[in-house]
Amino acid sequence: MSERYDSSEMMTVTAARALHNGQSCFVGIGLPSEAANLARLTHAPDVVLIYESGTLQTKPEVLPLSIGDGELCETALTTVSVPEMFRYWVQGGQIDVGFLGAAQVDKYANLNTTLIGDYTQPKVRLPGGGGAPEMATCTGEIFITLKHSKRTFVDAADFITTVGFGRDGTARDNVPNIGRGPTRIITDLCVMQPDTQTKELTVTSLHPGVTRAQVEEATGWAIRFAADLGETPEPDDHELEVLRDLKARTEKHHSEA
Amino acid sequence: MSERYDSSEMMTVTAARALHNGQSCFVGIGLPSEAANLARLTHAPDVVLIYESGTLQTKPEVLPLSIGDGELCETALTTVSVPEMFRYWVQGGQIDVGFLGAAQVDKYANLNTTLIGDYTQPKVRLPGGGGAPEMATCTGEIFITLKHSKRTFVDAADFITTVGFGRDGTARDNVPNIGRGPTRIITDLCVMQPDTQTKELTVTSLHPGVTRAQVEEATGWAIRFAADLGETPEPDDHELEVLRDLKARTEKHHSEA
Amino acid sequence: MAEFLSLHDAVARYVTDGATVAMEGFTHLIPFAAGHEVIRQKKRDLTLIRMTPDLIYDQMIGAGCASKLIFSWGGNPGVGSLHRLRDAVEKGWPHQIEILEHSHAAMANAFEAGASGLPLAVLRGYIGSDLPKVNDQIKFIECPFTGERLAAVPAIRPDVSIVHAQKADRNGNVLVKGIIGVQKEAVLAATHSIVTVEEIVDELDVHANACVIPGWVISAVVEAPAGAKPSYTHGYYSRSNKFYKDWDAIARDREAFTAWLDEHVFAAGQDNGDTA
Amino acid sequence: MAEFLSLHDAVARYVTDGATVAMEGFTHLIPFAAGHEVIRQKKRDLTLIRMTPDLIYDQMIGAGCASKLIFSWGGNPGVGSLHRLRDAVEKGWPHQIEILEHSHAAMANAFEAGASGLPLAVLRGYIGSDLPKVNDQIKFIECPFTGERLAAVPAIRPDVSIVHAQKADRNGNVLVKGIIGVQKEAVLAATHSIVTVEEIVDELDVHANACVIPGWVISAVVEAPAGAKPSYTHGYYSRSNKFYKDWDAIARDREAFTAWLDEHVFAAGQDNGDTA
Repeated sequence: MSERYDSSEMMTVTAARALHNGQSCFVGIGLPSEAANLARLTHAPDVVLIYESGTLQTKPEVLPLSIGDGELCETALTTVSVPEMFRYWVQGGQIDVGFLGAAQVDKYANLNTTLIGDYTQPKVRLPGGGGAPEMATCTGEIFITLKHSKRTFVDAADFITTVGFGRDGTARDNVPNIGRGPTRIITDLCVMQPDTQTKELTVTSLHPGVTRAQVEEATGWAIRFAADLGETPEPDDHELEVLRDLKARTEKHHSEA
Repeated sequence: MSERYDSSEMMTVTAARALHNGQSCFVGIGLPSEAANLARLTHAPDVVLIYESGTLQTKPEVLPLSIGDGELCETALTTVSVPEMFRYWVQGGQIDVGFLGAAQVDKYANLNTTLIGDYTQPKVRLPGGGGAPEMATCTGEIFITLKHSKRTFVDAADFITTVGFGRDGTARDNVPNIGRGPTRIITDLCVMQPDTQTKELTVTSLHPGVTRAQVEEATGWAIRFAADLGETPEPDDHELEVLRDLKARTEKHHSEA
Repeated sequence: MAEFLSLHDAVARYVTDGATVAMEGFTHLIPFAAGHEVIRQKKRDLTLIRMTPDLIYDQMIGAGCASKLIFSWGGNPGVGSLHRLRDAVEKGWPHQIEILEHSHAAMANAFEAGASGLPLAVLRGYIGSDLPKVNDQIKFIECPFTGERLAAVPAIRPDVSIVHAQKADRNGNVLVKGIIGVQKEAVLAATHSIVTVEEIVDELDVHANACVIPGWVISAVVEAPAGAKPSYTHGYYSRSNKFYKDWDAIARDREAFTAWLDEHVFAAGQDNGDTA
Repeated sequence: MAEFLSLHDAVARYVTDGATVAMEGFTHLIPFAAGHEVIRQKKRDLTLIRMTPDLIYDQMIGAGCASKLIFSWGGNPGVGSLHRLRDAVEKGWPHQIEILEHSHAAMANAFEAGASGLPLAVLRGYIGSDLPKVNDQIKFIECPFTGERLAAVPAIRPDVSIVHAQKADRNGNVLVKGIIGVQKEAVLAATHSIVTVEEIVDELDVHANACVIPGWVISAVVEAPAGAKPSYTHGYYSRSNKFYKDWDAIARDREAFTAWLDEHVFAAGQDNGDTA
């Protein structure tokens, strides 16, 4: 790892670069929001950011703490009702990319944000589905970003809140009107993509300085690596500067009230 | 008939009096609109007028020529989309009274605004259903106002665009979530109401100076008269003055552009 | 992302012969300029969708553009019949057209379902009406929770929707204001969309919950001042009630109609932004 | 027609023990003042409906008001868990509560269906999710036109909905502005409704297509300044992010929570418009 940046920054910049200028992106709170706004403030000024609170094409100065911060509405092109958001915009197929986080991701990119353990006797109760279950099926594709650890990357999710490719990789086969699902998972160690045949998550590039062993150690199944495994390009100075400014502004803003 | 007013005025004033202050009323264009606005300008200042163009609680200075005149929007509390109008306001059960006209009304208060003759080879093609079919079933009750003639009051409608009580009077029996349907038909000769048992339209009051024979002559079936047949109260001077002012304002306004 | 095109080019590109076309605007904001351009370009075999065909479709049907009409109220508001529509339906002039007839509630729901990406709309509708007997697109389903019988109609998904609005900004974001009808739904439900506007401005200058259609869901934005006349644009000009009344006599007669069309549509040519 | 009541009287009249209650507001305009009044009046056995239970339901659940929760995302936004909700679900304190869990899309559609007077909402939802396995209210239907399998959920029809808004006029017409969430739908879907507002004004002074809820569909309007704090009211005051963060420590501990409740809800009493 370089001294210019840390692994969180590497993750966020890589996630940001996944978004193209002009795409419409449904943004989850937290890491996805950080990455999507970084994209907007760097290479993708015309990326359209949409939050499930109904704020369309928003350009927040600071990152929102919640999905419904006033900032999102004040800087949006327009704000619609939540039923309209889910009916016209998500289900209506107007969104290119859904950008999500998760508590657990499994081998077939299924997401769990419901609970750890058994449903009736949970070990840990998590917040639940929110906007994710339909975002994962109604948008063109899904990007997922979260930190890499054995606790988060598990062989099989305790509960499939939001489908990736199902228990056996075939959940999207022959389903009409469904998006491509998770096409890219960006962690602090690497980038993973579903195998084109089996849909099993496979490492396609390692971040600079990260070893295969580190990824294997942090993954709850026997993770595979692509034949043409690459190295993820490093953040440039401009990206790092914009990201740090954004985070500093955000921290200052949210500590004020 | 008095010299103070003509039969059209008698009809409109009687129709207006059917509305109570504070009721919400979905207003059809033409005679219903005239009656509903007269009610608002006389005994029912807080009647809530709703037009299918999405204008809620509107207070037009002049009668609209079309269902979507700018006047309706400019004087409304708020204007919603047409899907919202039919979903939240009509189907949502927020409307007490639907006030309709028709080309044909039959013995069981079914309305035809589709065509005269056969569907595939119509003698006369009429405009069609518009908002009426669902207004007649989703609102609390329906008032109908139109001129009395053998051409309009027929034994059985050529086409049931909008159900009253069906071909045999039983169309609303055991149907869940349905309004009471037509409770009052106001013509230039009389007021009719459905028989409580058979639902056949029955004259409950004759306008001053109108004879049973006149009504029988103008009705396309053997019309019955209620046992306690009354005389419709006459318009008072204030109602007539307000109505004439409204019509004069309206005529002046619509001849201008 | 919306492209700024001339009316000629937008219609030429997106309204193809045989297409399913929805031109919406509920009395307000009826896209007459675009309708006349469709007539001038002699588009044929269109399936025309509109809750209230109004004069715009009366003109297009009379000009021979349509092979089918899907509608829910086909009159000249406050005046009477649409004579060109009736002549086509009743006498096959200039040729026979097929009609598919709904209630307003069903069509509004079908546009809403189209915008919502659903294949069907479910409504409490058509109870006791004869319309389901003459429209095989009306079906009934049973609610799995209550057993209630509800109507179902197919979602409307036009090949192209055309609407008129007050203004667009330089990114093609559009403000619709006043009686907003089903315009937003028509645009969102369609594969392609053309929005004609009174003017293009630097800033829309709107409040938080205005009816704004983002540029990135619109195919083409066209500057077409007075593009809704003889209908009206709230904040710009009023409806010409006189024209609506005068239309009755013009449309009643095939020759008078043809003469009107020649003079006011064909000879008039495009009066806005032709780059062709 | 809306009646102007004190918060005490509105809650006393419409929130009855055992009722199904929806208190909506999507991050914005959360009706905290009303929630505290429900706690003070020791309402019990409520079925609480809310897309995001947030701190308001964490407090009400911790105070023992609820027997059931219907929700779609149960966290403290940007902070972490709702500890009172978790304590009730995982350890039965102060008593066990039942949960019924949806996605946001399904709940938003269910509110929309409730407002639309329908018994069900149909959506393209829950594909591949385990949620239908643990929520027996999620069913599937087949589209009669395309054969597509679509999800169906029952419409939400609360006994009473409570929302907060910017202002009401003297006829009880209410303006909701900014992030409008499902407030309008919640009010229209409910048998009774209470709207708390920052202020009552002579004129709403709104543009044509603002989100206005007419007074005649509202049961009670209550003047409750700052009634959404620590959430926020667009145009009036900001969200107290600090309180949301501080809540984590308070709610984590039963005693700290009880002490907070005593001091800030019970001892504080009503701070607005009590006429009792």
